[in-house]
Amino acid sequence: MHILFPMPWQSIVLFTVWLLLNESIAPGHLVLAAFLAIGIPQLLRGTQDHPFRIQKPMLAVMYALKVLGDIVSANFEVAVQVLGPSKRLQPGFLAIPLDITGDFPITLLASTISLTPGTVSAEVSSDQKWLYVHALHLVDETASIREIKKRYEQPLKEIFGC
Amino acid sequence: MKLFAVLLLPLLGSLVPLFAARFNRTVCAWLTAIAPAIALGIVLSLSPQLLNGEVFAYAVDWVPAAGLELSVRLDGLAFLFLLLILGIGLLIILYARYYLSQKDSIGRFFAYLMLFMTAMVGIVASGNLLQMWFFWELTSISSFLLISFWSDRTEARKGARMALTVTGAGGLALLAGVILIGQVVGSYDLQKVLSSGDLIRESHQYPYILVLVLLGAFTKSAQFPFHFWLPNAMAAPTPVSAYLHSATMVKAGIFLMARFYPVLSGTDMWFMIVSITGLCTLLVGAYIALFKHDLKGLLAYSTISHLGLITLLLGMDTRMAAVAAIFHIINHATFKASLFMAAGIIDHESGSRDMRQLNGLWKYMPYTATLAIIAASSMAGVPLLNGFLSKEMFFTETLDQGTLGSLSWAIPVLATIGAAFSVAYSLRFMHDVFFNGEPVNLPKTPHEPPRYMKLPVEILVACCLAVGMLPGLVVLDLLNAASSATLQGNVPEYNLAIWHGFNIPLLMSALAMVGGLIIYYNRKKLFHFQGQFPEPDSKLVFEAWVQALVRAASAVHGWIENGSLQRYLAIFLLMTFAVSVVPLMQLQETAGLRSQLPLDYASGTAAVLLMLAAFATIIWHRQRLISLLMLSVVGLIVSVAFTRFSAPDLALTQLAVEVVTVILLMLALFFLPKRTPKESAPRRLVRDISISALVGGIVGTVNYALMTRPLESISDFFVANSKTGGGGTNVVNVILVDFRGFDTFGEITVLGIAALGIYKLIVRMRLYMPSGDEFGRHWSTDSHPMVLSTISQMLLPLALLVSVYIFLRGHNEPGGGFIAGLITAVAIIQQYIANGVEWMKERISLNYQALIGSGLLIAFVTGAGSFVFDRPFLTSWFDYFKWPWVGKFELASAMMFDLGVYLTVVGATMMILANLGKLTTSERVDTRELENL
Amino acid sequence: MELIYALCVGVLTTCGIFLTLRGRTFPVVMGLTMLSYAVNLFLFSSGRLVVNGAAILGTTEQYADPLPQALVLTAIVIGFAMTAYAVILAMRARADLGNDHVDGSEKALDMQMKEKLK
Amino acid sequence: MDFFIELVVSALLLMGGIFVLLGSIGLLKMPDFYMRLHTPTKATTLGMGAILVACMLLTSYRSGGVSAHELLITIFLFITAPVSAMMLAKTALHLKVKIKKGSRNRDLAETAKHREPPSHAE
Amino acid sequence: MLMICLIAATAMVIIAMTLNLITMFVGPDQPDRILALDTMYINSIALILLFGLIMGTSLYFEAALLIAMLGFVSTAALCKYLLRGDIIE
Amino acid sequence: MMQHLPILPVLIPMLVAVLMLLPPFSTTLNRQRAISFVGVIATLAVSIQLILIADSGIINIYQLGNWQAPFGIVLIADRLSSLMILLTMVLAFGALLYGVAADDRTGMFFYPLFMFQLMGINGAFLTGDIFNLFVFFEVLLLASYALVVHGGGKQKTLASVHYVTLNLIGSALFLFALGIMYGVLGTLNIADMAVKVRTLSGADKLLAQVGGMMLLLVFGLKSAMFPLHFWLSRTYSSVSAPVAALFAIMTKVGIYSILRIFTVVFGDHAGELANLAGAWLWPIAILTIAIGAIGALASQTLRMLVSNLVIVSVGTMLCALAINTPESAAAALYYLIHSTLITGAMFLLADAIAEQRGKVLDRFARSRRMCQSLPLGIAFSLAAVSMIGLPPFSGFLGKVMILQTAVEPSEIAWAWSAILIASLMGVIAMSRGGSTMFWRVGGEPNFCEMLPTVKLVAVFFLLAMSPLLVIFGGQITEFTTQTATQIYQQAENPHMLLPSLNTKGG
Ligand code: NA
Ligand code: NA
Repeated sequence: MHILFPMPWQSIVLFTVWLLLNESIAPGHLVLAAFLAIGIPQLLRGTQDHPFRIQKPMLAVMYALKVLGDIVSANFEVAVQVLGPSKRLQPGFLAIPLDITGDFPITLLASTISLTPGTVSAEVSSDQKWLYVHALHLVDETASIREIKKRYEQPLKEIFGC
Repeated sequence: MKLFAVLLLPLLGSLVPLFAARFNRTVCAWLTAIAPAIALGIVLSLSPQLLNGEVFAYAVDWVPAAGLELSVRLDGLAFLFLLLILGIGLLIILYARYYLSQKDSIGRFFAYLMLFMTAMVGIVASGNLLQMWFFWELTSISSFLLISFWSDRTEARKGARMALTVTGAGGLALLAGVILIGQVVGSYDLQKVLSSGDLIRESHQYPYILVLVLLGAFTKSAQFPFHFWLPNAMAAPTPVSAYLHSATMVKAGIFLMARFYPVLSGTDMWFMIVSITGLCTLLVGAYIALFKHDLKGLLAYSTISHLGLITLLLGMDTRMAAVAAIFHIINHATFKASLFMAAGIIDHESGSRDMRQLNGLWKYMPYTATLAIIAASSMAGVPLLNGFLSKEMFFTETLDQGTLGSLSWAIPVLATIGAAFSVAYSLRFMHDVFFNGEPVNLPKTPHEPPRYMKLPVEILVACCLAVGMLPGLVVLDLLNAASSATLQGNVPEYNLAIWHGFNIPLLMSALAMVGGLIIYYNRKKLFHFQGQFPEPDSKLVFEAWVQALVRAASAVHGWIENGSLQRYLAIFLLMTFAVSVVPLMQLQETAGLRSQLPLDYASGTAAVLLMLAAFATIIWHRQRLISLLMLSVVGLIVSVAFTRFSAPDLALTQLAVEVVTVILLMLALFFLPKRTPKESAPRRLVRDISISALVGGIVGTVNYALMTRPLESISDFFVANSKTGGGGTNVVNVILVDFRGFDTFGEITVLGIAALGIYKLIVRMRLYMPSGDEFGRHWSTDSHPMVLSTISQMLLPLALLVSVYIFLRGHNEPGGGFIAGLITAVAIIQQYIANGVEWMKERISLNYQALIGSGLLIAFVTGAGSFVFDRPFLTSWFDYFKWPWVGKFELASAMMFDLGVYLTVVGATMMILANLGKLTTSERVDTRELENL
Repeated sequence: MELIYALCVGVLTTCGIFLTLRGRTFPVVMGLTMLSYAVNLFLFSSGRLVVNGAAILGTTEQYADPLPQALVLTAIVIGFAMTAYAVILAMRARADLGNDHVDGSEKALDMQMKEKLK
Repeated sequence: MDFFIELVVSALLLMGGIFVLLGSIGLLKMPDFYMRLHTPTKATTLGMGAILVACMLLTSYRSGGVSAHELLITIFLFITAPVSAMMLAKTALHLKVKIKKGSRNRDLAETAKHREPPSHAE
Repeated sequence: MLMICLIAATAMVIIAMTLNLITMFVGPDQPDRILALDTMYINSIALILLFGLIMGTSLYFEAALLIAMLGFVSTAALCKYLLRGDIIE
Repeated sequence: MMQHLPILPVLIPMLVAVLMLLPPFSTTLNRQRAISFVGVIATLAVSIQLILIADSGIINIYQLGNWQAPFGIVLIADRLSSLMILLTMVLAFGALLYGVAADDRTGMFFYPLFMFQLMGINGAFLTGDIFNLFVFFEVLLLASYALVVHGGGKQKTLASVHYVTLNLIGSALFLFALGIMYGVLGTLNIADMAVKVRTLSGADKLLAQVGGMMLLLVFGLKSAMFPLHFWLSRTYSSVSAPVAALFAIMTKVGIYSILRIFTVVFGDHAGELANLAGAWLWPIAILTIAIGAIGALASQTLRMLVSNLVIVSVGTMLCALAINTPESAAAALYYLIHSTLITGAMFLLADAIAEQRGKVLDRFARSRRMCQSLPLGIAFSLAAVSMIGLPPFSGFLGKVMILQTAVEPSEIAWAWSAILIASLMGVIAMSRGGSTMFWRVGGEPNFCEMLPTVKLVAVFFLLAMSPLLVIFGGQITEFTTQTATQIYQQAENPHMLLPSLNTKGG
């Protein structure tokens, strides 16, 4: 099994994406999808330096939905900020101490932060202990950090078990 | 065949010495002499008929398209010249064997000499004008080799070049004349041409023909003002001078005039040009000859003078004058060749040719002196020698003509003056060399030459005497035959007696003798008088002219080709504008009748954005990165435009190519200066903008005119046959892999070649890497940001999946091997960017060269597979298969072909980019100072 | 639509040519790239402009002329190969000649400009 | 056409258009780079999402089947947009682009540039 | 209504692209321009999709997908260029 | 296999080149040498076969992919293209022979690029499709770009920058022209174009005229006609010898294309566009000769001199094309054969001479004596005499025939004076240069490195063609005459090249 699917998640994604691309679940495509889902990871064996394991898949789905919701709601906020006078904005940098480890979870956290309103990840410290974030309107620094850690870092930590 | 032998024997003879050179010089000379001797024998064996006025002619086709034949035609005139060429040639071989020193390569000399002989024989024995010209030019070339025989001497090289240039130029004029004659007559056959005299004289090309042919003749025969090359050709070994510059080559011009006499003469133009040129040459040559201290120089100018005399005779309007000319040709050849040889002996035995050093040689070499004095007397026109006879005829004819109308009296007068000078320089040759005190500082003590070195001189002097005393017996038949061949008709009545009684010509002779004596007696005063004039060295003058020509050429060339690419491009573009603007100006209505698409605001805005971005690219072109960004916008909008106008495949390809190009440009920009210096002056900018706008305007106008006109094209065929014949519904793809698969085949080859070429460029590239950006900032230390690396690795399988998707659907929907290949390549590049070269090397080791090779090979094999079925290359094949459960699917050879395309694209793109990337894995060197901004 | 399309082609040609007339290799390469956009658009339009008529059988009634599209595809690929070669050649010229002037030396600098710089 | 679907699609399209536009307006209007970075990363991405969903709905409706491949673009954008943003931010930090006056913790920009932990952490 | 909304959305997208180009012109810094270019890439995806919707075809989907992929690569490369000079090292 | 003959001159070099990119050939030079020779000799054999077939009057039309012309791409093996292929292969054999001696080691991919170059050249000669002609132009151009820098060095790089840039603009122009031609005529097959051009009038005619003139410039750039010749002398005089020799055929690709397109498509029968190029070709031809002659006089090195004489020869051929009769075309073809082979030989010879003259190379300056001055001197005199067009070698014959075909007084006045004066300039320049190199020598060489025999063999192999061209002048001019006649017949009746076959064999 491990030889056939060195990275199971990848194979699943590839299988799904192939069917999505072709918008078809015809038998021919299923065969082809399966073939590619096995073949491509085999071909690219060793090119994935950041393996991850999803400990809690359901939580991951929940997390994705939550982020999606945040993106939508937050964007209206941004809309107001963009349209309104920018002088009132109080931008600033944040340094968020990281509890999660691993390249992939950190990347995911940084991406989430960037997509959700008011914050954009800027840099990860070389020891991967700090995430630098730029906030569009920074009112309470510690509150913001706490909010981010609680809302996004915590679930991720659980999902990946890191 | 006998006739061809005359021509071929000397040619064969030119090969003999190359092999005979290994033997001693005598054997070499003898072996060399065999061929011309046989040729002479053949000619002599034909002499009864030839003297009888018969003509031998034989021709075979050589290059009919050019009118060139291999032909031999012998008549009296040719006979006379063949005797001179072969006879004197044999004597020269004998003479040269003794003249040349041990260190001279006698084999090479004889080879050149025989080559020259071949050429001369070819000229006189030719029955085809083109063939005659062929050999005419060959004499120029072989004489170039002969004159420059002592090639380490500057004067030999320069003299040879001058001779080649002047006679070569004349030869080219002759060619033009010959072709004109050919066009008028409709043939190059000599016989036909000779019988078309009236046709030629009456054609309106006659003046051109005449001038061109005479240019050839005059340059070859050293007629004034082209005479200057001959004295300088005296740098040649004396046998060459004796042969070429007295007896044969310079006579080729005379021969030419004689040959064309029936065709070209008889008009006022002929008489005026030929006689005046001859007269001038006669006088100038005779006058200058007197002042030459160099023996060969004296002889050279005397030759010029005598050639002038012959020319003058040919230019006079009596037929008898032509006979006199022929006669003088014979006489001059004999006495002048012997004089040259005598001069050579003197030079050879005394080490000098300077008459100021040479005095009183009579004591040292009385025998040679006797021979020389007889020959020189002949040259002076002393009675009982052959020179006297032809000179008398000459004087007679000068009195008999009316060439210059009421000024015709001038000719005899000037002829007498010329003759007087002739007597004077002949006297000088005799007196100044053999008497006139004792030798001065001669390098060697002179003595008589070897026995056989004198023999040729003896034979020639004997001829002088024989002709001079027994003309009727010795030369009459020959002269008659040659004259009748020249005149192409009856020879006028004449008498070759030694004594014609007391008459005016005799008086003229006497006057010339007396005048000559007086002139020579007063030579000191004359030398002093002449000494006041600077004597221009024609070699220097000529060289200066050539230098000036070269300088002028260099200047013009440097001005036009100044090495500036910008100028070349500008000229190219202006040329494009010029050729296009002419028809466009006639175009009445730019817009055609085809209904146009309505403009929607989105497309309009996009177009405006496109133009703005284009302008921004050039406005910011000095800040290269910004310019590059603007270019990306242009590319993006172009891709969008392709989707707008129903070309999804194009959009995909354009996008992929654009990104790869931008990446490539960035890779390059790292090593190049980041900014372009400001170096175009406003005027240059205006110029460039104008050129660009002109060409852009043309392109835009044509484009508009085209798009608004209806089109009937062959495309319906493709739409109709795409599915049934090509097995695909994406017509564009079917065209690419099937209908016009051969284009694609070439296209991927281009890509492969580009990759090889680029690799070739990169391998030897030595570039310094900047350690910081354009503002001197050091680079970031984070070479491969973690987030980018993580995401890129994650996206790699997806990208590959997408490229498989694009690949497989290409035949029926937008996509195909090329786009799939680019997507794969971009995905790999992304890994290079995000993870680095080292990382890639450890994980994916692809031999890109082999990838290109196998891609091309697959395409090749797919195409050639149809050979098996006896179909042309790239004939496609497809069929539908049913697989239980999975369903129906199509297999097509086109997919195989597309796979070849895919592999080639991946291989080529990666070979370019990855290798360029690898350039920088070596150590970073701080070279900020190299970045001069 | 045709008019503004032609205008774009003309402008791209103009800008591309202007850049190729510069004295440094990089702008020249940029100009060639830009010119190839113009060329591709031009060649493409020789089959006339058609909206919503992609030459995929069965997707529409009036097909755009597929032949020029195929030609442009070939031209794009060849243009890419050429551009790539030109880019690398520009680098090689910089490496070999020490500067990035198209004539290999800055002495070919515009005369007027030289005077100005003095 | 089903009015409801038309309504939803229209609404999504308008929303998408507006957000796309907002993203670009913000990009032009914001006073410093870091603030400009926010709008395209979020607004444009969301706008794109909305348009893609509209696209999906409309195509599915028109073809009578399920058209889901637009989802791929959406996912792709959601994955790449934040990474692009982060790379840009990193670049801006490296180039020390101007930060709006009055921004808080401006010193963090310097620390972030060197990828060091913040000074108060030691 | 659908058509109006499509056209309106198209108009907004094209205006957004115009603004992106303006941003590219005014900068002021290189990252601004790259950001604007990146946004323009994304906006052009919207444009192509909307064209497809208006014309009722999904033939241009791949083009949109490709822009999404390539836009990212291009932006990453540009950033890398500014950060490190050498984009493939 | 016989019916596939026309495509083999393209496929064989390509296959050989591709195999050399793959193991086992990619690993050693010796294997590459061997397979290259096999390839060239095989293609030479094919080309001989082709010309034998063509000589029987058969026009072999090869429909690629079995698609009927004008829809598919066709290759046309008629007399003209067969002749050009044979010429190319003879030249290639000589160049390859010379290259084997040393030049293959001075850079990468010499043999693959050499073979790709042959593929491109042969393809350009064979194709009967104008866009396919573009593709093969690009194949041969890219291969030539890569070959120009073979061996490395500043001069090559600089020459390359100019050569590549000008040709890139040329390629762009070619595409503009193709766009116009397709936009007006709706076809790409050359014969079909000829059919359609006849019916044009009004605006279509004017647009086609623009396209046609652009094509003339494109071909003119390849053939180095004035004022598009600027790339030539610097490029030819800096590239390595076998490459320069092979390049001798490159200008002829342009001449060939002008002959083909401007006879068949825009020739006497092109309706309102008849003799499109005529008015321009005259001044261009004369100026080309003039600038070449001036350049020849100004040349300071042998290779520069030869390059400029190449320009003169281009002008001479353009003169013949401007005269535009079957006779003049025949003369031009003969001249083309001569010029190609002798130019090739001369570039090889120049390299051999340069090799023996120390650091003076091929400059016209005093130097030490050449070690092998005898064979080199013989070769040089032969080549020089032939090149400047004096008897007894082939140069004169071509020139004479071209002069003969000028009949109109104005033609005679211009063409003759230009050609003859240029010949004289050639004589002056060549005699100056030659006598300096061979005779203005100081001292014996202090060391003697003999040329590899194979180099001399290569030089003499190509040089031997010149006397052979004269000796067999009758047969060869007969062939060129028939070739020209055939081309003019094609112009009269383009349907000769458009067989009507089934659309698809299956
Ligand atoms: Na004396
Ligand atoms: Na790199």
